[in-house]
Amino acid sequence: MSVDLEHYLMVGAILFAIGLYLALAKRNFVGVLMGIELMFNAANLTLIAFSRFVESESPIDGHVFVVFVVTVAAAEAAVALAIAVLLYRVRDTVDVDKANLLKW
Amino acid sequence: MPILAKWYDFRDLGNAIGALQDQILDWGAPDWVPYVVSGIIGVVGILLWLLVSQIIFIWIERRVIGLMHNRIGPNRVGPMGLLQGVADAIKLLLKEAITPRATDTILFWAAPIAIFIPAMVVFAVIPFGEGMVLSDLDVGVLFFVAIGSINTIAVFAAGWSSNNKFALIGAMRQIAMLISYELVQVFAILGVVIMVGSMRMVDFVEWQSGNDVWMFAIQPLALVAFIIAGLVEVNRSPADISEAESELIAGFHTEYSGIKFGFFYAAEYFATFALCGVIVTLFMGGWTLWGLEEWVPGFLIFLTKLYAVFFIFIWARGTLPRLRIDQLMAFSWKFLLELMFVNILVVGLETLIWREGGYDAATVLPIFAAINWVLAIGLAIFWARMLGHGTASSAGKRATLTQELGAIYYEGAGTPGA
Amino acid sequence: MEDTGTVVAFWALAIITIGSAFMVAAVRNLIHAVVFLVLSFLGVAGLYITLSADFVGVVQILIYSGAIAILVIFAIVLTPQAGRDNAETSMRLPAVVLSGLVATMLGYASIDTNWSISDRPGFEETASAIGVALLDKYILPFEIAAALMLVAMLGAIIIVRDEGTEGAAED
Amino acid sequence: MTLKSEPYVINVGPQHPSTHGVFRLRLTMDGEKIIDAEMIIGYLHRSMEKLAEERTYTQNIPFTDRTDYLAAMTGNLAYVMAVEKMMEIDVPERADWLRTIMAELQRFASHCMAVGTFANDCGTWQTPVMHMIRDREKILDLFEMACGARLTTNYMRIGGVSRDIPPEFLPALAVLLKDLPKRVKEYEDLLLNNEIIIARSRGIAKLTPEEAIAYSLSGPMLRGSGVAWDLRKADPYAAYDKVEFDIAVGTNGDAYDRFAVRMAEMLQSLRILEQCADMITEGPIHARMSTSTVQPVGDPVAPLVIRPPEGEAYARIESPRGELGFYIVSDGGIAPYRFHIRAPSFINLTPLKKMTVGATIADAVVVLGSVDIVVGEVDR
Repeated sequence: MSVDLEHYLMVGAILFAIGLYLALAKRNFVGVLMGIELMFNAANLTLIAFSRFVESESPIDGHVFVVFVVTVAAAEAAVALAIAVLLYRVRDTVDVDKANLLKW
Repeated sequence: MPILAKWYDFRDLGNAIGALQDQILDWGAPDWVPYVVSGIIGVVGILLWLLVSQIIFIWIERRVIGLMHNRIGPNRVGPMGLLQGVADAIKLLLKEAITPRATDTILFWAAPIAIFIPAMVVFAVIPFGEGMVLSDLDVGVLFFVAIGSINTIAVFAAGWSSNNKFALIGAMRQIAMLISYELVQVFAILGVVIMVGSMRMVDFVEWQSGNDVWMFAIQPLALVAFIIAGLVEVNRSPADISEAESELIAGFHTEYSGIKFGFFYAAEYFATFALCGVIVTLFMGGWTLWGLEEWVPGFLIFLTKLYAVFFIFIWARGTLPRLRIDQLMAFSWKFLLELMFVNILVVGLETLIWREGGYDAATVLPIFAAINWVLAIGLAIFWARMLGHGTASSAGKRATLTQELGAIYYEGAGTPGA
Repeated sequence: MEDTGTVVAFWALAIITIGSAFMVAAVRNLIHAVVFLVLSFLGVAGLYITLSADFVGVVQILIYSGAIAILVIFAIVLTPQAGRDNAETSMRLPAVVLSGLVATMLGYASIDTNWSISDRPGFEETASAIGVALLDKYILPFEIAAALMLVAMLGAIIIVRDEGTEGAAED
Repeated sequence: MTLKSEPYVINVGPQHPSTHGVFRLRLTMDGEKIIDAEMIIGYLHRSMEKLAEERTYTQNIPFTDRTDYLAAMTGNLAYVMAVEKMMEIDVPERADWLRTIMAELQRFASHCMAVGTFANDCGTWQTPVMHMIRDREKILDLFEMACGARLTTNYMRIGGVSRDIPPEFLPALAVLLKDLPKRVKEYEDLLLNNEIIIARSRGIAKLTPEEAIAYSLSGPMLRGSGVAWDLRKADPYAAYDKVEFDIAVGTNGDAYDRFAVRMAEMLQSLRILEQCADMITEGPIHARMSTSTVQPVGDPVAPLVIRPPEGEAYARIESPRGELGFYIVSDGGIAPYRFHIRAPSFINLTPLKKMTVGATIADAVVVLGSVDIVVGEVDR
């Protein structure tokens, strides 16, 4: 019983699906953000799986992509949480449904 | 090193394990069994060493601090109080682990375990002797920093779930301290990694024994910053702010009792041992002592150095008062980080010159050492002067003595928190 | 990858990761959700190590479960009255259906296409290779990422800063 | 639009490692900053002033040890001087010298505790306080030699002192006076120039001289704010007019200066003790009471029942914490009609709210340490 690319891709797909569900269904803005982080993780996992299994002349690129994704995800998380705090300060709630006015 | 391949040559415990592995293979076990067996032996060995040295060090620490306080220290339990550690452990085991009302029970129970695991896992990377490192990761030092950053979550879970205002303040202070000093720690290590050229812990030791020099002689600034950052991460005085007795009773583990507090107590000691281990490996030449490791087993040298560094922490705890949280933050962001940037710049230049020029180490290292020492002292004084510390207004001043009654001597010059 | 050690490790870590990711969605209290999120980050880091990507695995531990988890916790703590429940919006059912479809589509694509599997063994050590690749082949994205980090940091600080305390910054 | 975070209330409660006794400070906090501080006292209230009205004048002397249990000698002295003022008894010279020696020894011992616990609140792991307690022990041994008790001395009597010092008291005092100044110099180097203690206490809880006088502070609190006012010079009692010493004064009125003033006062106390040791005269230690004002019971030298004439008297001395005063009203009976203690700690506490609001909880602890209260005196 050996482990090969399809196993990792399946784990990545399921993780991505859970992240998508979180992003779509959660009422709390921070919950949505957790979903986005999960989706980033799923993408990273598939990148590393490809760089490990698939034929390519410079397999290390997968790792470099993941490093870039991690840094950008960190920056994005910081800005998103700043928005969450600002939203809370202005509208006293972080409920995604209630923030439907474009200008208040 | 002439390894006598016999299993009883204890200068390097690796021999015994190697002999055991061959023995298991002879018994016809599948190929992964010796691997797992040696792993288990390594883990059990480290765990035993940790528990024994923690129990001994409870006694040593309280004795040394007792001597600093001009009193005797524990001498009731066992001969000369030697069983004090055992007595503490038994007390913590027997005490009831109270769960206060309205706490978040899942997190409350998970926090002590979550803080204990990183303190243990870090030892997988620390090289005790010649072949004695549990897993020789290629990113050893980075692994140490990454595991260090995990216990932030555990501290928050402990402070948040114990439903106690003091615990919450303690947890928040701890998170703020950990984040800002993690940066300083990473940059301090970066300086050393640049000069050695690799992140494997074993490479550090080989580099230092190869060039017959200890890293702290070449990069004193990195050592000082790493020790300070380590003190903050391990939460020992003068930076034990998150569990400051005089302010927050016991910080994030106020509500814990019994074996749960035992976990916190043990985790703090293990983290300090790990920190001392990394300091010895990175800056003080690991298990080598200029050739002494040929005769004396490597891990004994390593352990004596580790305990010596631990003594420095005890000494600091006995003498230094505690900083306020904002002063500690200011010290990291306004002082240490800048020094680290300059340190990396200088070390980078030096390594570049050394690599491109192709000089051999014997000529070039003393020059680097001289430059770095002058830089360290000069920069520290200059930067402190710039931040307004060294000036006269902040120096200690005796009260003025006077004879005439009712005179007013008020100048109101003292600036807050200079 | 047929030696039993990595297979056992893979299945254990896969179950931990997917289980804790599922718990993030299912659990009621937001703080528990964050703790499970951290658990799934650690699971993914373990999966990287089974794929012999040790540098990226350690970076994942350091950045995701060390820094981003703290960011999420601070967001939750800084929004106290917003209710800590992990409730779903009314769009719960369509979200389940959509993510189920996405999962099956990705799963089918990954099983059906024949990836040109190369029989290359795992990397021995990746840290220096990544370093070299970062600085000669991907030097431009590296600089852009640095600039982006700076901009994001400044943006986050300026957004959150209280308008009223411009002058009070240095008290 | 400031960050919406509601303030929360913290009880630096009766049981807390750094409240120097059962004193409760209810802080309303906004994050780490304190926005409101409220002192709740009374946990150690033993209603001494009411009890004293049912006891004779001599029976009240042990009460005065237990109000300020860190400075029992000065408590006795103040009460006894008040009654003597009412009965116009003048105390023989040797008793005056003994009273001065005991008061100054008590000041040194009390300041040892004050400075030690202040350093403790700044976070040192009990190291300085242990050293200072060792020195305080030497002084308590002297007290034990003189009056048999270490803490609640009960040494003074109305009209003099209860018993004379044994012959080996003065040589022991001489030995002490040789090595204590070296110790205090060592503490000054260790603590006064310690950067972290300076950082923790410089510029914290500043009080201008006008505020200090307005709050009617006294002792190291007042002198810390730069006002050179010391009762031992302003209203000399016992033998203070025969010795010369300096008043220690701070310049910034912050926690650091009060701490520095106490350190300097310890040196001045040693200086006074040296002068007392070689200027003490022989002679009686108790005034002869005229039988007219005294019930002829027992030994006329130290009568048990004293019946002062009708009237009132207020006597004040410079206790280690400030101006300790006793106001006694007599209706001619054998027990005081009214027995009031002006406790310096109680009054020095009043500006605590002004000092802690705006600071952090770590500062509040340091400020409480610099005020140096004794809860027994605050609650009486």
